[in-house]
Amino acid sequence: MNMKNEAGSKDVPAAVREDSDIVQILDAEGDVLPQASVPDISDRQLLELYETIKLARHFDQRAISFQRQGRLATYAPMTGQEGSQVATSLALAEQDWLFPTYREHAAKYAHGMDLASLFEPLRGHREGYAIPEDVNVMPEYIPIATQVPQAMGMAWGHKLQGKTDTAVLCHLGDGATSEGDFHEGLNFAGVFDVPAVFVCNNNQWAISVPRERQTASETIAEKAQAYGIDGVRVDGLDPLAVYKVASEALEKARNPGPGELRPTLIESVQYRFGAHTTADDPSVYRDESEEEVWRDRDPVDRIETYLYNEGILDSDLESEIQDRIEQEVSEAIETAEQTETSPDNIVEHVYEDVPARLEQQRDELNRLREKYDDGAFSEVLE
Amino acid sequence: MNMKNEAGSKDVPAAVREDSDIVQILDAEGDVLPQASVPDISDRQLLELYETIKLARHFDQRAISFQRQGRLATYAPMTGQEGSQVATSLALAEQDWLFPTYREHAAKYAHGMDLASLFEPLRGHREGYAIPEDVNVMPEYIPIATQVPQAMGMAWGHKLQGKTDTAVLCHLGDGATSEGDFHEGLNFAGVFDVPAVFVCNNNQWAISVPRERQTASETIAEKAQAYGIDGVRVDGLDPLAVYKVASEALEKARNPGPGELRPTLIESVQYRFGAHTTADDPSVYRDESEEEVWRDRDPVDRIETYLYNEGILDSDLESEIQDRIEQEVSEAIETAEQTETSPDNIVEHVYEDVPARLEQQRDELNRLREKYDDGAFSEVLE
Amino acid sequence: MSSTASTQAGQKAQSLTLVEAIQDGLYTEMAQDDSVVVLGEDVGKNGGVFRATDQLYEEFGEDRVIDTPLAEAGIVGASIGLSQTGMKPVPEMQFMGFMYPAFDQIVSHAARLRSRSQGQYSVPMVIRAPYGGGIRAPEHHSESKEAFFVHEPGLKVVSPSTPYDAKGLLAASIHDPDPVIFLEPKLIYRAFREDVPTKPYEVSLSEAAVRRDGSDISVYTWGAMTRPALIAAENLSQSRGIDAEVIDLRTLSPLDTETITDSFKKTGRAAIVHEAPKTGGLGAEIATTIQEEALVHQEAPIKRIAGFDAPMPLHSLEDYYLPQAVRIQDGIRETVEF
Amino acid sequence: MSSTASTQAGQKAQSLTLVEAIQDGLYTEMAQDDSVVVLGEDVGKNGGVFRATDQLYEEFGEDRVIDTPLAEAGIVGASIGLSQTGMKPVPEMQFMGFMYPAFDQIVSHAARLRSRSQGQYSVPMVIRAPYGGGIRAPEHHSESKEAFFVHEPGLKVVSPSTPYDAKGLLAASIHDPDPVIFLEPKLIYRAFREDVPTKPYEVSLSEAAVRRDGSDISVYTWGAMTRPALIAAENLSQSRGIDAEVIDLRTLSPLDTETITDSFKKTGRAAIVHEAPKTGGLGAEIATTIQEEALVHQEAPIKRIAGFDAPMPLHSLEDYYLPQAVRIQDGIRETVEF
Ligand SMILES: Cc1ncc(C[n+]2csc(CCOP(=O)(O)OP(=O)(O)O)c2C)c(N)n1
Ligand SMILES: Cc1ncc(C[n+]2csc(CCOP(=O)(O)OP(=O)(O)O)c2C)c(N)n1
Ligand SMILES: [Mg+2]
Ligand SMILES: [Mg+2]
Repeated sequence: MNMKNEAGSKDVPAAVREDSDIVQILDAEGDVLPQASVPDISDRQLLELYETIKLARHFDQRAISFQRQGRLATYAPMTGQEGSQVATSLALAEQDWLFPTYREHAAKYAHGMDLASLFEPLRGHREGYAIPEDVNVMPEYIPIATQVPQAMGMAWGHKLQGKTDTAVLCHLGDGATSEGDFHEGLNFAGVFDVPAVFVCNNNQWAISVPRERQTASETIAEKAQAYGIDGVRVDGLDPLAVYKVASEALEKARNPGPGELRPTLIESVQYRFGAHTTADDPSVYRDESEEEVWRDRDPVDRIETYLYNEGILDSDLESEIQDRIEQEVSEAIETAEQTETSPDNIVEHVYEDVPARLEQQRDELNRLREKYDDGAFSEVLE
Repeated sequence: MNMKNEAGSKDVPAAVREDSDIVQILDAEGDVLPQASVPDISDRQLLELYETIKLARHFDQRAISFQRQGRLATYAPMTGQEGSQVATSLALAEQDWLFPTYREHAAKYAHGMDLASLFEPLRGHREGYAIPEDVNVMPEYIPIATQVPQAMGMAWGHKLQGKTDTAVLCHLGDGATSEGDFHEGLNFAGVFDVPAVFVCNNNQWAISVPRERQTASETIAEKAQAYGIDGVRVDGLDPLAVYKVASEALEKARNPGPGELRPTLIESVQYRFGAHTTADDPSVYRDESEEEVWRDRDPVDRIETYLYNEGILDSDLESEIQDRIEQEVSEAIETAEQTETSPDNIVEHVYEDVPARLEQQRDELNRLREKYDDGAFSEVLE
Repeated sequence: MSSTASTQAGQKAQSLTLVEAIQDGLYTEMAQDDSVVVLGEDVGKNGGVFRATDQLYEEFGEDRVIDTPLAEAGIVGASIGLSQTGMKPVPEMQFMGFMYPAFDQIVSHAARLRSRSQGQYSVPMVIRAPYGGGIRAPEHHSESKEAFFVHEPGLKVVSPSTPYDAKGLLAASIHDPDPVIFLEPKLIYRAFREDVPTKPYEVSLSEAAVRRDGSDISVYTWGAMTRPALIAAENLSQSRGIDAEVIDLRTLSPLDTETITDSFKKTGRAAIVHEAPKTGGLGAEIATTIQEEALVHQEAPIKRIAGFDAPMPLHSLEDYYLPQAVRIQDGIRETVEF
Repeated sequence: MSSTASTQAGQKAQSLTLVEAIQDGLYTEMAQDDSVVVLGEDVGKNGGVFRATDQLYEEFGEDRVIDTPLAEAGIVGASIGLSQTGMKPVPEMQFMGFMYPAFDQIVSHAARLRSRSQGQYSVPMVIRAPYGGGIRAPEHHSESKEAFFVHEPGLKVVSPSTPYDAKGLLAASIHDPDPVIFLEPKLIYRAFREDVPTKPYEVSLSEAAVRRDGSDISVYTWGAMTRPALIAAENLSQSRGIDAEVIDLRTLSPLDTETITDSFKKTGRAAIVHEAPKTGGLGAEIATTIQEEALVHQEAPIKRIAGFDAPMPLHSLEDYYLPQAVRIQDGIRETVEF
């Protein structure tokens, strides 16, 4: 049973073993596995994949440290999961849509969102969720699994309108598979055969709850059968394997071959290297040594080794990239720190037009802000 | 694909074919299939099974006709499904619990509820849901699938308290499998390995929605895999097969063998011979001829033939039984028609004690009832 | 069931029941705008359990009138997704009592996507649901919990009380850029007929309707309770010379507080009639708004004539649970004679 | 986190924060009564995301402090089932904003099984949930929708504002034979400490608490808003000689209308403070009840000082959304000076 391994025991993780039911291209070191077929990716694309994964790792470290300094609110780290996030997003066509959760920072960035906008909500401003017209990303979903039926619906809308060149990729966690919304969304996807790809980022934990307490099924991928859709497992720490699986699933979503179904549930087998969020302390509920077997398969190291092996990357280029991403992240946080929001914003965008009563409420607030001063509003909150 | 057949096309229903994945004992006529192993049931029990199924059929006919006369409100018929209902209930031990839906009249009766109480809610009185202490039946569930997590919870409570001699049997429809509550309940059942048996009465229709529009999975039984529990399909028009499958599942729930799991999802493949309810007109959405292939496998005829074949039943006994059940149903409706409820009842049993405000509301109602008269309350409703 | 508008093209108006007006309204909007789709349980081939979507499947086909699996969160969640692709979904919840599985999708998502995204995304969608009691229905089929939705910013809540309004409010709801909870009083689905224009028209979502002018007391109500309120007013006018103004709110969120308070300023007395449990019902919001805006005019306590703080009983007692003309009359008299 | 009651057996009282008092209350009840079980997401090994169930897993084991899959309807549904076997489940919803997936199980089932079965079955269960804003939390983490549950007959709704009350109200809720929605004001989870008896005790579910006596105006509030209301009252007493009576409702359903109206009869003026959106909030019910019962005493419009009719903004603006002492003071003055 794979379950035992995935559950976070110290055994070799399922993703490591030469398992026939899991797609892998790179071994733990980043060398191509015998018989693996490397997807057809240009050097330019490979470097983009690499740079974006590196950026994600750096972003994560900076965000955690900013949070510790009180410059950001609660942040959900992605270390260990960036490889899968970036690979799935780079597999998307520009017109494809992305449904992220609170953890898919890198997936959003890789599908076109700018870095500063990722920081804004963490600084208490909704501006970052006002995604530009030309970026096909939904604001992140915090209520677990609620995005699944919505992603299904969007894919369905495209199909009903004949726009089957557009696929929808929907992220969710292993914990999310227990929610009713997961079930209802995937069941609809099967019945209406919509161009959607559901990526379950099985990072073995839902906060403190291990995978085997989440469900008694052996794998998450096999849940696809209950919906009459395809299920596939992939080594989520192997960016090339994820890219391959996601590309194929997206292609099938848009142009299913004869007898093929559009929707796919991808179980991307990963591990949450860090805490659930900066408010969480994993040492309370899990053994830190469990992390080690997964750290040995770090997606950043593996893709880096692969690129060195292929002669696409050398140390000069590596440090050039490193400099560039550090600067990009620094600039983003600077930009985000300049965002300001007016209290008037509270009443805006609730409806297309501000209803009379809400206008009164804003006027009343502004009357008080004038009468007293803004400082008075944070005086005695606690 | 079985799907096509179950979906209500005119093809031979899945339950008919010599399908290795479906449990059958009797053929369409009621003769024992070659290689079928008849469960060990005494003649007395077989006659009880027969009589109860006959009673259910008769109950159904009377209820429909009472409803037409305006003596009952909307009624959900069970013709074609009584065999499975009665067989599952007779498989229960007395201490086992039953979670019925609005359609399991016969299942409730066969597990100890008296017939009159079945009519009471249909006459607008909740009394029938005040189930006596010694009858282990929950009031029927109308919101679809909501009983599933509750049945899981009850089974779990018994297990946590070491009462594993008590199993819980939970009915649900094919439509119910699409609801989030089905998923969450079964997933919990798998994770906590509880002594529960979930019986999906797949009668091919959820009001006007055919089985293949409900889900793209080939069978309902295979959904069990997503929860790491056992799934089994049975010919739901074969009372012996249902009895066998339900008994085995219940036994396994109470005393799982080594490596066995307690919970089971049984897909009891049936057909809704009649309308969804007396308010429904199936001719609007389905071809009546589809019914015929199923009518040929009528559970009443099959069990009757079997008993004749076995020499357990003869025509004298048959008409004695028929007389008895007609009288029993007549008496029940008479009793039910005598039930009266006082308007005071509205405020009772909302909480253990009637809150002050609710008492005031009752007093106000009674003041009005005295001042005007009861007739005034139904005058201008429409 | 009346024939659809298409077959009546020559006429200016048809005499329709409320549920027929809904059907006609859906038909009219779908004929005008390809992006409007209807989806839900039994809305397609079956034409809806109340026939509100009758003939639409035949007329517009299975890609626009869609029978879905039995899953309310799925239906609403999918509709939110559909609405992101330029479509205008009109999902049906078969009964209001079966909206609760979709509650999270409604309040956490449909209501908030606009503000979450600072106006970048929105959810133009109309969730239709029959609601209220009085039809001898089984348990859970008589819910009247409009107050839940009124308390969620970002939603509009509408309930028609006449066939004319039903079609016009439905049109306005479908054209509205924000999510609308459209509650249909099933007790009066077929209670009476009214002339309903065949041509498209809107009834504004921002105006309550004064159904009866009066000077002694303002009676606020909506949906199925509008009729007994009007009957009570008529009776009291004849028997006691009490002249009640009856206001049908029509749109329950946002409330037309202007019409509400204007009437009260004239009468100084009020009664509110609703089916929902009294405590925490919309009556409380109306009464509080009145005393906030017009206390100086108030001459008597505002009376709430409402359902009990108890679950709806089975049908043998529902006539006692629901506000009837007799209760309304008594409440009005008490308030006027205070 | 303080140590558990067991390790403090010698003492009569401990100085605890509100969240510690909850933990202590759960500990006390579980130690006394084997049938009490705690279940939910991260309540076991992790001790709850706010540490409200800290140490309970270690103390009572995995059969009584149960980490469940991530599924709120499953948790509440399972709890209803557990309660049928003589157990007293205390499920935790991780945040109030994540109760909505369980809404149907709560309102259609937990609230109604007693009346559906005419008293034959009941649901003794306490659903705990942290609620309210002010802690710089992400979206959906600051809900304050107590009004939803107050409008559902069959439920009790409780919200403590002090550590002492937290333990006592929790005990009373667990002993109560009916389902209780126990809302914990997370803003003040760790805001201050108070002596909390180590021994078991109850705070009645039927009595509001007068937190400050006064004669000029009655201020009604609950949960986290009790503190700014008291501060505002104190400030006004010192700066303007306005003497406000502050009433902490504690139990929101059923309401203690006696204490509410008695105070109002004395003061003739009232302000209600809550975090929830103003429209359809519990403030409306309180104001309406007052004018129903005590209109003759009313000298000014009852003022609602509440959240906006808008979703809770992200944290940079939450101080403007939530009623602060400054808003409360201003509202009280306006009402007193009316
Ligand atoms: C409906 C709902 N319930 C509970 C929560 C609180 N919560 C936030 S994240 C989380 C765990 C999610 O686990 P998983 O789906 O595996 O995603 P991961 O965080 O591991 O990426 C929980 C319980 C929530 N956000 N939404
Ligand atoms: C949550 C919910 N949604 C909708 C309904 C309305 N409804 C009543 S029965 C039914 C169909 C149920 O189909 P199925 O589960 O197959 O059971 P069957 O009636 O065939 O026995 C529907 C949609 C309901 N009762 N509850
Ligand atoms: Mg996870
Ligand atoms: Mg069915």
